[in-house]
Amino acid sequence: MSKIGVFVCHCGENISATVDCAKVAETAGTYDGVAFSVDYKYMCSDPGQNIIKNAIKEKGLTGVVVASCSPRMHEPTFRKACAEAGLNPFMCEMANLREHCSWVHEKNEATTEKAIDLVRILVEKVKYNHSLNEIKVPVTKTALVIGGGIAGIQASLDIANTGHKVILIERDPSIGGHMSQLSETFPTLDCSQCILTPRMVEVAQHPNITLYTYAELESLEGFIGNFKAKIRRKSKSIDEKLCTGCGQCTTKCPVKKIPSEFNEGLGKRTAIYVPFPQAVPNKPVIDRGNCTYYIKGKCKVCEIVCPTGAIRFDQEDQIMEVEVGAIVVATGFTVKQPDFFPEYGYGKYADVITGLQFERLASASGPTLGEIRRPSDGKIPEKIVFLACAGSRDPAKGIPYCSKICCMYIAKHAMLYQHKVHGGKSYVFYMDIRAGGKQYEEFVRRAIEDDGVNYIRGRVSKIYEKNGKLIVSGADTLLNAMPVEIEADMVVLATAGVANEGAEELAQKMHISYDPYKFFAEAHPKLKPVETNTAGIFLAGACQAPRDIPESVAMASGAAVKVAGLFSQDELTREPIIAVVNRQAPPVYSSCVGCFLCVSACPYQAIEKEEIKNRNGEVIKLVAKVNPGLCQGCGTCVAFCRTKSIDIQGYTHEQMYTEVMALLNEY
Amino acid sequence: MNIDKRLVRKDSLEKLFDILKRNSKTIYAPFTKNGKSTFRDTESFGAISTGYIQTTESAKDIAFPRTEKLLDFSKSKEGMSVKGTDLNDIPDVILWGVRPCDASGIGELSSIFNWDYKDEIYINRLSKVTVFGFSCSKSDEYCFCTSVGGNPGNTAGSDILFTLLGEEGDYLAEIITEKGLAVVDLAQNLFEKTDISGKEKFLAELPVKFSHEDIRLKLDKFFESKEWIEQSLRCLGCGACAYVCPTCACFDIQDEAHGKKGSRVRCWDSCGFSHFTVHTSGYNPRNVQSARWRQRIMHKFSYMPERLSVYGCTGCGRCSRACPVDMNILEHLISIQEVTV
Amino acid sequence: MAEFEPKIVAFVCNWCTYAGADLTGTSRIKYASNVRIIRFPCTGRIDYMLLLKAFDEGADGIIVSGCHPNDCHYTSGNFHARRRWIMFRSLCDFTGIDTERIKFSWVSAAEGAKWAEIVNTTVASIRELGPYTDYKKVAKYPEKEVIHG
Amino acid sequence: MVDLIKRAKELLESSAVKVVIGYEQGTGNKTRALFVEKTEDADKLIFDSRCIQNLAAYVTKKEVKEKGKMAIAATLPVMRSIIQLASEFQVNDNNLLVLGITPESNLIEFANLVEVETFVHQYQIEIDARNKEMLDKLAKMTSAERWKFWVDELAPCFKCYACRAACPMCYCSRCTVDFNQPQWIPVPSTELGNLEWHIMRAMHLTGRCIDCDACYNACPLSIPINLLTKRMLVDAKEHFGNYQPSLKGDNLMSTYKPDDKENFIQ
Repeated sequence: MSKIGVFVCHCGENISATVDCAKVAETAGTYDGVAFSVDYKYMCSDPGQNIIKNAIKEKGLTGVVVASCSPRMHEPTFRKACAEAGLNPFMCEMANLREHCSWVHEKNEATTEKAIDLVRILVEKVKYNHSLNEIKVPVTKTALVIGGGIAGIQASLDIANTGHKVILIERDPSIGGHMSQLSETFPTLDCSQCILTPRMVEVAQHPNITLYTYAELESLEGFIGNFKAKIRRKSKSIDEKLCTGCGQCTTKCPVKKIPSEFNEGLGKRTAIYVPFPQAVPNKPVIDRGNCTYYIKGKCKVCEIVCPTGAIRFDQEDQIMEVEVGAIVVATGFTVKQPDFFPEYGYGKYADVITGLQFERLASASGPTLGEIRRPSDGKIPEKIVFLACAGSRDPAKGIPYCSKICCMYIAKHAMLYQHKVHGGKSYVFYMDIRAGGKQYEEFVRRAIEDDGVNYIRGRVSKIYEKNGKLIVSGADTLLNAMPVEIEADMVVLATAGVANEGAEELAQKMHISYDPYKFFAEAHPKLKPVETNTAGIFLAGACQAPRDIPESVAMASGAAVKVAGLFSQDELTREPIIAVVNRQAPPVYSSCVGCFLCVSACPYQAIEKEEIKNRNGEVIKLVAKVNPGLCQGCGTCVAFCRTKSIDIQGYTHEQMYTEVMALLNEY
Repeated sequence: MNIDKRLVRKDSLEKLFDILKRNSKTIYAPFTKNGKSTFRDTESFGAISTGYIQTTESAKDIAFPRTEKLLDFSKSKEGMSVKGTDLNDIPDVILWGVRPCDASGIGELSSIFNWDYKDEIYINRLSKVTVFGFSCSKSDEYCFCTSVGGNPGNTAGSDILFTLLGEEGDYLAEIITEKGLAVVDLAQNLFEKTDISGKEKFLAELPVKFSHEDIRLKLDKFFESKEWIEQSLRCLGCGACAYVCPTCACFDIQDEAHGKKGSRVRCWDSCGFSHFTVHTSGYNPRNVQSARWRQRIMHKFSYMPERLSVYGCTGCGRCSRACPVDMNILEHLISIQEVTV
Repeated sequence: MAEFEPKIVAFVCNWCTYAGADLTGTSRIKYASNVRIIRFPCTGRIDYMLLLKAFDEGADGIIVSGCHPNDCHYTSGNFHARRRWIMFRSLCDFTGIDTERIKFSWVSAAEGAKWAEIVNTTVASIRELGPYTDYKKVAKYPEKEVIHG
Repeated sequence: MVDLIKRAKELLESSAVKVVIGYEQGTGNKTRALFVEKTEDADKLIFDSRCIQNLAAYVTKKEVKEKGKMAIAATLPVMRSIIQLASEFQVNDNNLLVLGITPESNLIEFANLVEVETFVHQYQIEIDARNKEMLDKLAKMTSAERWKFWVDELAPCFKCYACRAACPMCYCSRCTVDFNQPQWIPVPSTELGNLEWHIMRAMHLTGRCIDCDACYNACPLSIPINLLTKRMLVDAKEHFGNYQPSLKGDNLMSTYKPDDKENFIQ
């Protein structure tokens, strides 16, 4: 027989102003199984909690209903109080008399009646509560970081520096990401490579970091603390142990006209190549799609010139499996290519380029060694136009959001141009200048005021060529939409930052959610910006939304702290509000019939197949089993199961059924 | 009492119906819906189905309803109070149009409800029922009453048995019981005196197809036979046979609580269901359909004769007609008789 | 005769609508007191059989509410629920269960005012429809002893 | 069906299968299931237009399954059921061989269930004219009329569960009605309980029912319960597009699309 205690809180006058708390307590006292019932001014106060604790001890309560505020407010408080008095915390339920009753209704009998009903529902429910114990899950203290851009680098270093192992995978031949392509960085104009390269080297040399470049995530199984990741190490066609990175092969490779990805197509590379001089690791890979040997079956020049015999034409992709406890996803972003903008004539006009291409032109290590020369004829442009919001903030283009970084880098580009091309004229077409950030606004003002960049508020409708000039035709909205035409030598489009191609598939592999633009979704936009909805998987950098460097780094460090926090424990404890598939005595074993429709219904891939074997080890039944580490307790499977074989602790069939019964009947 | 024979004109049946209605009698008669007939509270003579060999459902509902509230209970400060069925509430009912096999089935059902425990509600319900039997002039391949001791003009169980004397003829009414006589008293002029005899020639011809005595003796040694498995492989384990059967008496009792009030309800159950014998532990002594099929036959042809001295089968053939997979009890009984142990 | 006070049961998810109703409270927005909330972890957990049970036991109306699409705390519980509701509602309609009496809504944790509005409009419309007598007539055993037929 | 008999004998003789499930002449004008384990019994196999029982109900039956590998004479509805069962892991190529009977009554043997699926997908599931008419008639009724229709139709149901037993998809060893903590569906036959049972059954069959009418054919009281599942089939098609049982197992009700359309959620 249950011995339930009911504790009705006045919450000062918050509840008692409209609810007759004494009557609620008195009525609750008449229900079967209620051994103790009382009302009190502040249940959450120390004396209030003591009333509960004493009643548990003195009356030997088997269940507690606290009728006060929302359980979202004080459930942990009262559960803890119960636990301190020796009652399993999950034997405590709360009736929400404040937010759901006293605050929203007038003082009258109906309001008190409702309060009584709310208490009765929980009294009847708690009779079906079971003592539950927190779930312990072991933790593998190795992190997987996916993506070797600045976010991935920072996260890896931060985690590694807490003493934990990190596996960093990067799909390109070198780490560094977009930051390595940048010339200078706003708002300080320090050289991007100069601040990044030491970090890259640190990654390569860190004893706790294992770096795999040219590698991608193949599949992911498991759950927080216990992931199993399969990593595809794409064949580099060289033996990295033997290769010294001498560069003979890249010098001698006869295929020299491949557009360099690192230089955004503005420079060329060979088929066996190191993407850029500071690459980490500084060892080449063979681009099989362009290598003569792989296309025509002969060449092997690199093999001939290699002094250490490191070339391996027959090398195959390797799949390796690693066990990790946490994952940081730092796969970054990409920018829309201008072929997205037919009105700006990309493809037709070589001198309409992206911001990222401009970075390469402005970079001392770039194809023009830092001189601003236009791609078509190598001339120094005398007039240059920068277009902000190329695609961004344009619902018609399907990109309603702001790409965030463009305002700042345009200011930087214009400034760099003015510094490098004396007497040159630069124009910026913008919608708004968004320069929120430390020293950001000052930076933009410097571009306008000190460096004489012409800012024109308005949009450009089209770009066309006339007499060897690019005519940029737009309107100045500050001058009553007066038409503006600029004869430019070169145009730079600040194209929208978008999710990487394949972001969706990657998210699906990891079972994390993503937004309509395929950026990965954080668990909470404000309070959980680096968490995903999948426990143990964290986000850093621009894979979540366009981010600048300081933000990416901050996010990466945030994610690293989450990982370190996770790894500070040997076991994880989780709320036991999870689904369970019933098990019965033989010969039934479970009422589950193994249709496994729950498997597709589960948002967390938490349902597995379990073989039930007899004494001879023969499989006699295949039934569903919920992995307690993965289950988050949504209960979708519960409502789905035809045989009612799955139940969810804390919200069981009996509990929910009883709540409905209790609500609508007299007790 | 001696059976009194009267003549009821063909068109007098309707008059009889109306007189009974005027005397506030509740009349349960065959009613057809979706091509299937069952006994329903009937207000007009025209609504009564005719020409059936056998109704889809038996008439046992009248004394052993499929769902029957046994008592109401409620909790209060003073404790639990229980209110049983008021037996005075049970209405007087005339059961109209029952075939002789069904009428005799009432006796078999009663033997169960009067065995070790006298089921008061059942006994009271039955005491209020006057049975109008109608002899069979037709039969079909599923009928076998003659093989289990009945016949198409059997008077057992009826209070009045009507026999149609030829296609367009009148009815011979055999007044079998005091209850029957009480009905005649209400409509004296409709029950004309007659000296007609030899109703047999108007009855369906139904040769005996097996000996139920032989089956009983055979079953004593037949428990372990493989025949049960052979026969029941296509059985799907539904309860259709039991629910249409005039003598199947298995029931379940459920307490349905709604807060502090509730009811105890009795409802039909079937030994064909796989969960019928499941123990609380999960163990199921009849865990295959063959065991359940065996139980059905053994119960009717071995256990009932042994304990109650009656057979639990009237040969009405309903179960065979109702079975979705053609489990034909007659066919299976004959093969039991033929198979060597 | 006193005005008919509908009994309405609300089946809501913990993360959005329950929290939204909390916000209604903290915002002190007043609404009709006919609704009783039953808290579920997610709309995906809400078994349609419970909705039928609510009508069985005398509810005149039902509210089912959870997170907006894409907002589900569990990513997709509400998507599963939505599909289930589409089919269940259509089956109710087909069997003559009054679908006007089952209100489905999305109320986020930020939509305290919307919750109050949902409750008020539901109470008003059920008040107009009157008690669900059609259902109640078949829901309980008849008071007087009758045999099936 | 000579081909079937011949093939059944071959399969049994070569021990490729242990039992062939087909039809035989029953009593009266009925046909019924036959389980051929001995070659000499294969001669009893028949096939004609009366053979409408959905034999797929047997492939999940314990006693039948325990015999070993089964071959089944399968008409189109039976094949559809088998594909659905396979997608729910109840049968597979190791325990079942399908001897298909085409709508033209030709025997067609499949090497595996993938081939069965391909064959089945050539045909759309179509509601027959008589039932379509009935659905239309019901659609035109008011909600209150439909309520009365169903309460009246289902009141006679005495819960013998022949519908469940005959349905290949109702293979659960513990049906929700057998669940008593809590008692979701009242055990006794009551007007409301009957309605709840049939509503629940229709929900459980949504996206799984292949419209074979086995439930209706099995009902000893001929209650048109198949209208419920038919309506679900029509609605599912309307809301989520055409569907066919598929080995992929992307069951209609256990999956979703983020852009599923509805017009009733506020």
